[in-house]
Amino acid sequence: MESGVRFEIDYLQYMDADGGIVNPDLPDFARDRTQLVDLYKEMLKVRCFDAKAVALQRTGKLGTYASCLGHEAAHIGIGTSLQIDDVFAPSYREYGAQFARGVKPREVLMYWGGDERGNDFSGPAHDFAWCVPIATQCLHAAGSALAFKLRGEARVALACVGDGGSSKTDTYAAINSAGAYGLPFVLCIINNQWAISVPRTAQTGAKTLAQKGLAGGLECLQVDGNDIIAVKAAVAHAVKRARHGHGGTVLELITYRLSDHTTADDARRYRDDEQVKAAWQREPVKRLKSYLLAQGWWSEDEETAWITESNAWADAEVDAYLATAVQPVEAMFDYLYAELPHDVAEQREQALGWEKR
Amino acid sequence: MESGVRFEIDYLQYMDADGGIVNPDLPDFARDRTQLVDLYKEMLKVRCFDAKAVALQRTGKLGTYASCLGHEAAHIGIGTSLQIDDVFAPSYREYGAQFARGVKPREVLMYWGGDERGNDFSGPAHDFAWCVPIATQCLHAAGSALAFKLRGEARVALACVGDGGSSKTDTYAAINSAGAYGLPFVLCIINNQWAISVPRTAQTGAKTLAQKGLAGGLECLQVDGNDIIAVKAAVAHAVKRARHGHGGTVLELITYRLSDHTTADDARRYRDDEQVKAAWQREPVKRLKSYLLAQGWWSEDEETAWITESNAWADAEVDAYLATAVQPVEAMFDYLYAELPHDVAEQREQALGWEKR
Amino acid sequence: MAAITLIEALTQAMAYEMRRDPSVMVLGEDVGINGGVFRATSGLIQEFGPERILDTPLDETTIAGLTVGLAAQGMKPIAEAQFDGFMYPMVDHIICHAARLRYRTRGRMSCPMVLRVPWGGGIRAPEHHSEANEAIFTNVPGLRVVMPSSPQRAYGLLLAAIRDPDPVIFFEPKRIYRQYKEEVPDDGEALPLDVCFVLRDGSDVTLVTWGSQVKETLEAADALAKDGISAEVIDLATVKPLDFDTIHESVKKTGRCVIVHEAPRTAGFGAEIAAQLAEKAMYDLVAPVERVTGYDTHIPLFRLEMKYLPSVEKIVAAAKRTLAAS
Amino acid sequence: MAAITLIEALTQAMAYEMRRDPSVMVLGEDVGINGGVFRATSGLIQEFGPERILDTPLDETTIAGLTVGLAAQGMKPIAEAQFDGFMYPMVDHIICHAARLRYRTRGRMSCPMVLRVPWGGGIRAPEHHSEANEAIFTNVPGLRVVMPSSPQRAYGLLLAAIRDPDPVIFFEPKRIYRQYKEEVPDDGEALPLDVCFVLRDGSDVTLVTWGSQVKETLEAADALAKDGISAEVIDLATVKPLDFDTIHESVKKTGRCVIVHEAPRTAGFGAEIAAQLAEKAMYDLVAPVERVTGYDTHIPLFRLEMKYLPSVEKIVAAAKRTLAAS
Ligand SMILES: Cc1ncc(C[n+]2csc(CCOP(=O)(O)OP(=O)(O)O)c2C)c(N)n1
Ligand SMILES: Cc1ncc(C[n+]2csc(CCOP(=O)(O)OP(=O)(O)O)c2C)c(N)n1
Ligand SMILES: [Mg+2]
Ligand SMILES: [Mg+2]
Repeated sequence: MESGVRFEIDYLQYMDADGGIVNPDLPDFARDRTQLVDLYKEMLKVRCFDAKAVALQRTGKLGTYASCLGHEAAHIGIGTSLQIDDVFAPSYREYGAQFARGVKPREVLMYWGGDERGNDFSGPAHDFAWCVPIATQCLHAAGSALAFKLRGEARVALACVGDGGSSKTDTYAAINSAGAYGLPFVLCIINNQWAISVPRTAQTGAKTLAQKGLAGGLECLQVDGNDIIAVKAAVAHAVKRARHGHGGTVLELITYRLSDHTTADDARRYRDDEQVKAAWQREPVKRLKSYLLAQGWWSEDEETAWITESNAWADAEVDAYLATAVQPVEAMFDYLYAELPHDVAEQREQALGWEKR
Repeated sequence: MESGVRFEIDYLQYMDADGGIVNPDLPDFARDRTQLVDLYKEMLKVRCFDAKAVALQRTGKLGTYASCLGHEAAHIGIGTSLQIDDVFAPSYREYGAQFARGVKPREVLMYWGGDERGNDFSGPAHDFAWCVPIATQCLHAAGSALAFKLRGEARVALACVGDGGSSKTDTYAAINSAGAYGLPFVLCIINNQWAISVPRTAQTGAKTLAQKGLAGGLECLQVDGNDIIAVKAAVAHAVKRARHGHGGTVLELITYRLSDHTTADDARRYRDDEQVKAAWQREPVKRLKSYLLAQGWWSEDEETAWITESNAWADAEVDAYLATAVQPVEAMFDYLYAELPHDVAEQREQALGWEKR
Repeated sequence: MAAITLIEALTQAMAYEMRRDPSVMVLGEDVGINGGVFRATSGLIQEFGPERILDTPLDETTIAGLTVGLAAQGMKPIAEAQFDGFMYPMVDHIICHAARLRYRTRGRMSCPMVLRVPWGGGIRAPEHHSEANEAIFTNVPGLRVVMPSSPQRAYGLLLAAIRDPDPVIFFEPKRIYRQYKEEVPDDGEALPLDVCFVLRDGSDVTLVTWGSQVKETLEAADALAKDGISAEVIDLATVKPLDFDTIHESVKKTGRCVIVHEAPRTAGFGAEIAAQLAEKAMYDLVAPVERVTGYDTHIPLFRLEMKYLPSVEKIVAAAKRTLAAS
Repeated sequence: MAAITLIEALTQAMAYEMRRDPSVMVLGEDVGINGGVFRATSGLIQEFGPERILDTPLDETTIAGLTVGLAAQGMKPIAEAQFDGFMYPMVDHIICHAARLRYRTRGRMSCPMVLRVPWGGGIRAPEHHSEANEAIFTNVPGLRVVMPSSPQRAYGLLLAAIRDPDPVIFFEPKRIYRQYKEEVPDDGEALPLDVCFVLRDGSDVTLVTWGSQVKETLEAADALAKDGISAEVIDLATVKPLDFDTIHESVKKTGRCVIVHEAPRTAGFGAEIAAQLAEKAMYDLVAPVERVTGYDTHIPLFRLEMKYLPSVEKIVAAAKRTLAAS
């Protein structure tokens, strides 16, 4: 037997669960107080928003909502590593990444509140909307990357998908086509250990999710997804490679879903409290805080002030959401086609007729 | 960066293009004259059949036909490595494997001759029919393997798919589910370098097709698919692993499609004669013949006699095919459901009525 | 015997048949310990174990393809799609294989499977969780398409679907999963897969519907009765094959027909019923056929969805139009 | 100007539009150097290069998903499915995304794409190469479904489809790809995407059809004429949106309608036409509507396929039944 081709999947981490530095070869941004504090503030802010959204749902003022608790490092690491003219293709949970791109919290709430206008982002007009059919966004990102490549634009398309979504055939299709065409494509597999009730271990026999990328010849890397320094370093590197025409990357960001899957889910049916408790020890906000405190770059006073500010900001967004009037009935027709065909136009009139009764 | 998980894809070959042994550690069957000669005879026989089928199509007596020229080692190596109660899920080209399982050449001809009865195999009743929608058979094999595992049967399901088919999402789905459930599943990716006009290099950025298996945590191996000793050794090993509950394997069998894609194709539109000529130097029948001749296990006289015999056998099958009367019109209804619903039953009567005019 | 909901009746049918037939099994996303997102398989893994109640990797192509393989090799899989909007990746294996295995092999192989699909709108769910997409399958030969609308019918039809030797797409109107309870004897009695249910006799107009709209349609019949109009209400239940005879008998009596469905109007399955009326009942009809349906647009997110769906008012108005027309 | 076949007219339309609009591109299996298995893209890679004529990996999910991504980012992709029977894996991206991007984002994004699909039977092809599956898309809001039946209409409709700002499923009746030639000026003139074509005027019966059956239907009209029956022939061409007005005008005149299509009868698109007749034209009809269609079974392999398809005889017989009925 001839020995053939070898592969190695590395694991990137700078900061351990307690905020200790395990890899002193820090990237530049991590040596910069302002940048790191800004990242921390964004993480806290998203967490404030998330809590408000869950509370809104509990009081019947929002539909089903997918919490992002525990994913803050992954999401914000991604969102802050893209340029504005890059394309971001989220699944349905990456608010932190989207806020960094200009999407408004009220838009998140409108979407989960049953109003399509939530998808008419204030952020980049070319970013994809939330994508409920799991993993299909991966191919939209690959198609976007193909458009950029064909037009010779130095833009990158980045998609997020879950550990569950890594089993979905669309994920493979995106990986394979990105490799076949050498596309400026980055896939972040956000491995939060659960796909509703199905644990990561039941999704696949693959040792890592990063190695899914080998099936398409992409670069692959596992990353501590609760370590924002590692996330940002990895994403920035992958985005740079992609932008310079060196091809696609699959990053597995390892984190944990600290919340229920959505507000419609009850995770106690299927997972151990012990596991969740242990995960809280590794969560991303606490660890960066420890690091910042240790560096003397942050204080409890600043924390309190910032939380107050963030809550006020989230409250204002909630108010804006709650104040949004429902769309008129014709809205269900007016965005279907650029020009409404005669048969649907007739039905639009009928629908208006029922309104007038 | 911590270094993480490593993978290695090996390449298996015993016999080089001239029939020289490059790996003296031969498996037992390859040291046995009878067994090796039998394999050679099967390869020649299939080649005789294939030529007849192409000729039939050229004279208008067959529909589109997919030739297996050049794939004999791969197909026969697979077919002779399964047990009869294993399940074989072919694509549409693996006649050699099927003959070994009892499928009759006349059945191949009936299928390509526009008669569904070709799929009512004389071979194992549980084998899947030819599968035109690329790669879907991979999941049927995985589902079969799941049935075996659930029922505790020591049976294996083996699917073939092409280099083109390795890009198809179903292939990934089969690999991933086989790994997730630890199924007795073997996938043979028959890499004949072409998917109609699209070369292997355009299908994927992956260095090997074997490594597709890494995405699901399966064993992976590249094999010289023109070396029947290597094919049989690899398939037998994978089947044994599967049968003993040690999980699934992806084998990439590297060969070359010496013919047009099908009789409806004209490969001169898209590929170099030079490449084809070079491939003829590596083809499987010639190399095994050289080896057998060198061993003194085979002679030109035996060759001539065997070709005569094989042609007679193929002719008899062709005759049986040509003598098959067309199915009656009701055949298009009678196998649709176990019991025909009233509405379709009515249409069956109408169809019979049109026949009687 | 306690009264149970529609979804409990489904669980009861699956449990009954799994006890009776060891080849019956369940697979899908979250069907195991979680009991399915709607809890249809709740308790089954405890009774039948993880070999017969299988969580799958998150891929609908996988579920459909494995199901075909399982069914071809002697199992009777009940696959679950988590929501209507997620079944599209299954379409390929269903149309190319499930519906064709028997036909393709001249009866050598077959595909006895059920695909359960929580179906339709009206539960304030997110995008892609509210689709009425039965029309995708009604033009496909080799399939059966079933949609129950009461606990009893759910039990009897699901038993029949599991026992049927051919593939059945079993749509479950999720809006009425827990709408009301009914006594459902666990007697293993299946219902026929090709007979409609006449839920209410009437003489002036025939209302034909299926799935969650059965409730609105029965309420419309009540409202019409108050105005002295006698409406016959038919629950299609077995969409494919269509039991047109039952509808025709009714229309012979009433001369009028209103078809109510949740899917978009154009080329919804209502069209087939109206077409058969135009072919076979033209001389029975005293008024044009009416369809009350979803509009030809996507069902909106939930703030607007009730304006999209058929309603009692719309059904009543259509019925009255048929009376005014003649 | 030389006369060209339907498929050459398609090539001409693509080339015209690619010259005019740099965002137009082609992707699919074997569309490059091979020019597609039917040669629809023959010569395009030579003129436009491999950046605009892209061979894809062998996966229809990939083609559909990339197409949505391309279209969302300002390209105008023309995707090719190699055969009708291979488009099912595309259904998910088409229904969940192509048909919804504009709706979902309130117009922020859109999906200007064309999916070209060689369609239908009658060419003695292998299994899965002969399917008439347009009904899958006709109940899906947000799509347009088009099917040309002559070189001129193929040119004008494909141009319109490419220019249309929304997704168009463009079915190409492969049986008539090379049936006859016709002069097709390369003038860039598109045809409307919502108007039927009256191919022949008549007063006794309206024959409505689309795709390859246009030939049989015109021949049936000839045969009927010999018996003194004047048949009007309508080529639907734009299946969705349905131009019912043109059909209705004709039926007002003839009082009779025969709908001819290749797909299985039940819930084929013919049902929608018959349904609208039952709703809007009941007082115009003097005879029951007739449908001449494929049977509700899979189109058989080629030794039997012609017995499956509609035929001149079947159309003539149906037309005569409508005359006998009144
Ligand atoms: C195609 C499809 N199938 C099923 C679902 C239902 N569903 C929504 S989220 C989810 C689990 C997703 O898990 P994962 O990919 O790990 O992402 P996470 O929710 O953990 O972020 C499932 C099954 C869906 N949205 N789409
Ligand atoms: C789903 C699907 N798409 C397209 C085709 C048309 N088609 C038939 S064979 C083929 C190429 C297959 O190439 P490969 O997988 O390498 O197998 P090979 O023919 O070389 O054995 C294509 C595109 C098909 N049969 N099924
Ligand atoms: Mg997850
Ligand atoms: Mg090949």
